[in-house]
Amino acid sequence: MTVLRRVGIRLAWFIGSLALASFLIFLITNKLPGNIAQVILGTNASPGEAAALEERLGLTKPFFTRYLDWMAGVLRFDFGVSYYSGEAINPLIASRFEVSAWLVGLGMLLAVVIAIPVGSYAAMRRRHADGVAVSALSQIGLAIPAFWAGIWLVIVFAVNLGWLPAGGYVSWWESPGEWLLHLILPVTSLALVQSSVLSRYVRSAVIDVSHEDYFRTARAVGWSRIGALWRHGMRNIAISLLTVIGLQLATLLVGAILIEQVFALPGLGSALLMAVSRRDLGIVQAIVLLLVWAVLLINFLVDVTYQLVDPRLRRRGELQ
Amino acid sequence: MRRSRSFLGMLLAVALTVALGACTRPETDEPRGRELNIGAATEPAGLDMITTTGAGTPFVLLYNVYETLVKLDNEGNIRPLLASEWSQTPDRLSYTFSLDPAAKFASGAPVDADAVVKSFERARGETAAESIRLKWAPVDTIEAVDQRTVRLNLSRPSNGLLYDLTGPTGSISDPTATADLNTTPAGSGPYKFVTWEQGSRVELEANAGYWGTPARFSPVNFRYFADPNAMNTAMLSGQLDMISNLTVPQSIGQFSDAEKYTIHEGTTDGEVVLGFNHANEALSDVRVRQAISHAIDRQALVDSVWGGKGMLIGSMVPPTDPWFEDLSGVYPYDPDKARELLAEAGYASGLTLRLRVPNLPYGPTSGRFIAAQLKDVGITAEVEELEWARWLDQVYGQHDYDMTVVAHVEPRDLGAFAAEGNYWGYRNDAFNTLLTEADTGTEADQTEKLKEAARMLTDDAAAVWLFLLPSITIATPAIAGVQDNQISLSFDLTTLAARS
Amino acid sequence: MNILEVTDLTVRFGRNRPAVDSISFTLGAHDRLGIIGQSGSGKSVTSLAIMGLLPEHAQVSGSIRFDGRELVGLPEREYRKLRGDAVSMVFQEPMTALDPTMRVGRQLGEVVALHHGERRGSIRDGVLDWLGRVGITEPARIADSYPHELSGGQRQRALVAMALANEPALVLCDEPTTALDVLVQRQILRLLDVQLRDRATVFVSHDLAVVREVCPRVAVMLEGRIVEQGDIEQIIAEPRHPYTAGLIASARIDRVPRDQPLPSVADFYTPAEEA
Amino acid sequence: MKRGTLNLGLTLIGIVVVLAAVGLVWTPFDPTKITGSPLQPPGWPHVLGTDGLGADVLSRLMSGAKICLLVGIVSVAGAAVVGVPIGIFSGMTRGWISDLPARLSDILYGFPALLLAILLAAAVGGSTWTAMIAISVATIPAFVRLARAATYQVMSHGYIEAARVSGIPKVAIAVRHVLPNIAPVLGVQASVSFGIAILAEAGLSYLGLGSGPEAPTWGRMLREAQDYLFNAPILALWPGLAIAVATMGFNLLGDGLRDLFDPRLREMS
Repeated sequence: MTVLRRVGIRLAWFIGSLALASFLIFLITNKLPGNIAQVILGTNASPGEAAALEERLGLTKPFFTRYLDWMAGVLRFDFGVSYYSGEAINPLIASRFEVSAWLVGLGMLLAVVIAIPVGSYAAMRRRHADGVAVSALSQIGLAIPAFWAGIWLVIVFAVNLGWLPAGGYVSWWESPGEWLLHLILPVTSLALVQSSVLSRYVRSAVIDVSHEDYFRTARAVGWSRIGALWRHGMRNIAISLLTVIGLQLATLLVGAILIEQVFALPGLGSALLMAVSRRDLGIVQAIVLLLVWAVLLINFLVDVTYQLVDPRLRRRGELQ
Repeated sequence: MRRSRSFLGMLLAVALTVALGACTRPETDEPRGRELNIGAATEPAGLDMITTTGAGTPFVLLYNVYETLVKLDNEGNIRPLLASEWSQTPDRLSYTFSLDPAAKFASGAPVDADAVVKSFERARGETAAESIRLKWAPVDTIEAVDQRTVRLNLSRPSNGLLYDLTGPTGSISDPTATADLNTTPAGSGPYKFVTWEQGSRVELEANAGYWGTPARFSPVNFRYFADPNAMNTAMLSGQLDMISNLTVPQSIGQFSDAEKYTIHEGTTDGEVVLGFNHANEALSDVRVRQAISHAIDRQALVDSVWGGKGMLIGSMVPPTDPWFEDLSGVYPYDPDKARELLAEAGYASGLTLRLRVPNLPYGPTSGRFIAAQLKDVGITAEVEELEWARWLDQVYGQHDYDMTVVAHVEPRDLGAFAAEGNYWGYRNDAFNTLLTEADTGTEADQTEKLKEAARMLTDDAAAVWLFLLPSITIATPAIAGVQDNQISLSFDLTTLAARS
Repeated sequence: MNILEVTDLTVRFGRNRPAVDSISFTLGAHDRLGIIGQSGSGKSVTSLAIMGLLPEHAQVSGSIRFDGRELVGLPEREYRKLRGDAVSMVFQEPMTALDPTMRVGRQLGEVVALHHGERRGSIRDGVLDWLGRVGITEPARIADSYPHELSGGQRQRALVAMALANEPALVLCDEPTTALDVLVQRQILRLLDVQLRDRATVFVSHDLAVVREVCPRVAVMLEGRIVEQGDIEQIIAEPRHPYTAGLIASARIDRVPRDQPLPSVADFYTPAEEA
Repeated sequence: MKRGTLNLGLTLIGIVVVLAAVGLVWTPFDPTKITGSPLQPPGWPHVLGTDGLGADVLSRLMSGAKICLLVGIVSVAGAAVVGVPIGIFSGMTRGWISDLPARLSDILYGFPALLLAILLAAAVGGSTWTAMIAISVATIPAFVRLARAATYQVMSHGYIEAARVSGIPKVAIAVRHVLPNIAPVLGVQASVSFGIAILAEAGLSYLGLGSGPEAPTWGRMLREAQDYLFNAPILALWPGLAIAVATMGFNLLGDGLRDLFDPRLREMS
């Protein structure tokens, strides 16, 4: 009963947040100075021409009418058409999302695959030189801008060695081999930094877990350190690690924009940057809304999971 | 839970769209020719040549997908295309074009007088962009004399009209096309439009039934790069066959290996202008403007900002226009003279001006350079970098600036200084009169009057013409026929050939 | 023959005063030894040293012989085989000593599977059997529960079952009842008393009364040293060390007159540093 | 060992602070002026060489150090000044009003610094201030959450209960009891956020959303160096190195502080 009620309240907050976020997004994007008509017309424009174009694009209707129109479309999963090119926004975002999803998904996967063993190692060997060295490496990884690393990767592997393409994207459906080749460098540069972030997280989580009583119990019944960590430690780290990964994923969809820029990848982040620079508000709103909602959704799911799944955490949650 | 489920539904829909979109991509099994990948910076804003303005659209489509009656070659000469010949009446009030009998659209429909009239009427009709409609102002009636002959009757003589017909203004579209031209272009050129992935690329393929010399490449991809350095690395790693125009000339050294790259340098129509806001009190004084002109070492600026690749110009005319005159020496670099002029104008103790530049490749660095040099003569330039849309809004639209740097890439844009409400706030009646006389007079008159007008701008120091953007095309040695100059709005694929 | 012989065992962390300072004791195959002392006296470190679970930076010297085998310096690989099988341990924190994300039955079964993979088929039965033996009334339900669904007493019973599942020869109990309320404490002590009958046990506690219930012999630890050891009744009757006397006095509130302050260890013994 | 992390962090920060402090009063050359021929390699008098326009790299690096510190200080201080009181308030109250700030900061959390900066730069233009504000706003949720959780922890202590019962006003409790107790955690967060802010500024400047040409921040220098990657890759080295040193300094400081306050932090986080 109380759990249900708490979830209910959380759900109400969630829906409220979605609505508030959508309104904020629409408000902010509509207050941006500059307009699409001017951008389309460029240094060729006359004021009359710009006004006529605005009229044609429906930009002269009242603010609230436009907001409601927009939300009505959004709830039917229809983001309308690009002011700039007249193309439907949905397929555009879908194709951009595909690129970002691969980039961020594979980058995160690689980062996790690197981070779990590396972080665990750094934790287990934290009093030894090699463990400290691993920690130091992750410190360096954290301090280097990912795009900077990307630039150097391009210089070395694409330009000097010529092993891999410097940028661009080829769809999996077109050529799986090319798809992979094009993603190696960007995924690597993303994973380099993400794995540093995650491995430090894993390290501290493993240290925490190894101080837990159940960890000692596991050791006392005959598990090796690695065995106990794998069998009992990771299970306990998993939820919080998943939370971190989930939230990172959502923010990275835009955060990867620097990588997209370096590697000329047509992802969501660069679509957003491009749309903002053209004041193509339909696309800006659609992308920002999806991203913000995604973060809210993940937040919500994490909270609810904590409430439902792990009563130990719920008690902690009650405290908060 | 309802709301969140609809959200999940949306995510699912996104995933499905991705999957379906990819699966249903048309598979073309036709034998393809040699593929050509071209790196470009400016993406189209739409695909309809008549309703869209901006340089991206004709760059890809003009002469490649759409053709015109007459075309502009890379030396600035007007040549026949769909019209095999044309003539003008002595009173210069009527043009008659004879269409090439072989000409036909990609759909197979003939390019006849009817199609031309329909295209032209559309270009000066309601739906056309104003800048295009205005170009048709001198034309009174358009008539199909017979199936192969079109006549334009003018209300006043116009020297600019024939030239304008070489651009989007004169593009001929297929009247039998039913799809929206903004998404599905239909022309008579050697290439057909295939797809446009926004923010990424436009793909063309050979028009198998082309009426003239067949296309030598297929498919042709125009790939767009927001970051010029990303374009360079793509070229260096072999993903591109050409860079249509190198916008970071400092990096030209990367392509110095003649075994792997050929470099083609020429001129464009892009005058990089240090614009003054004439509404500013200090800048309304010609002595201040002249002082600034003297204070900037333009050769040094080109050397450090543009890799020494731009040509110095003295007015709003590129060397490929018939009325070009070298005025680049009128204001030599002379800081002492500049200080003198400033003192005369009453600004001996200093002057602070805002220099608001757009975030285009030349903007911020030339801003820094100019600010550094103006500091020497006692002018404090507060440099501010504006995102392009903001620049258009605030500087171009609201005239909220003191000085700015921008490249005017439109061809034959001397008239920009005569336009009503131009963003410089420049107004000079004598100059305006010269322009009108030039358009209505004879061809010789035109050259004379425009020379005079250009000179007038220079003497008035209406702006500082920093340099002319060079055309730097990088290609692999396998590509022949690359043009040095880039002076039409088109990236003309028809001159290119594969060297075997 | 003694199953456990600890001789001159010293444990040091860094350059600090030794946490355990050359202690010695022995334990017969069915003996029970209580180790009593306040926190920080080194009693828990002693039991962890026997289990080989001290942190990596601990320096151990002296000798621990278990069943004739030297444990100090034993390779981890060998040690691991002993833990949970021949030697096991019951910890003091029943609330946290079980993995919260794994069902109790599985955690218990794991202990058997870990050392006796050959019994794989019969593990579930063994688990239910053990849960029943430690006094859990609905073994099947408890086996399928998560630790947080159990009461403190049930959890401690499950931990006892885990410690005993492989019939170890030596069981170390580290304050097994401290965190429980008095009533449950009593039940668990009775359970341990029964279940540990045929094994050697080291029973670590700060509570003299608790130790007295299960152990005939006691060693008193103070600042890492054993200050006296012997028969528990004899020591209670005639403590030789003032600290022991203090422990005894503070445990007998019933003998204190109503208007007198409660006795504490400090009344009998003052640590050297503070003197 | 623990002190080692702290000391290394402080040393790295020290280098940046010294660069910035000296840069305030003296740089080898005027960083905004062209004082040599372009793209000179490191040597004399231009110790780290000159950039593409011919300005002195060391002078620009020094001048960038102070902006880098300014960005860090302003954005972290701004986030803390807004976020900490909200977090403490939320931690000290019960009921839905206590949830409100947390939910609002959840919404804010949905707008990462980059997203905010893109929108903000479009709204008011890219500048050092835009970057600072965007980073600052994006950092607020971290402070709200942390301050809230830490306040809960502190509120459960007996002496706070006592203070509340004896009628001491809430604000006084917050200032006298809660704030000093949660200060260490906030210090660690501030240090970590500082590092993030420096990195974020570099990223924003690289995209052209941060500092303009008037401010030679390290991110800006990195962006300008892009054009010369092949002629003079060393130009991309100096600012990249400076960013790494500063970020690492603050990260290590954060870690060192965390280790120092370890027992208290463990129960709070």
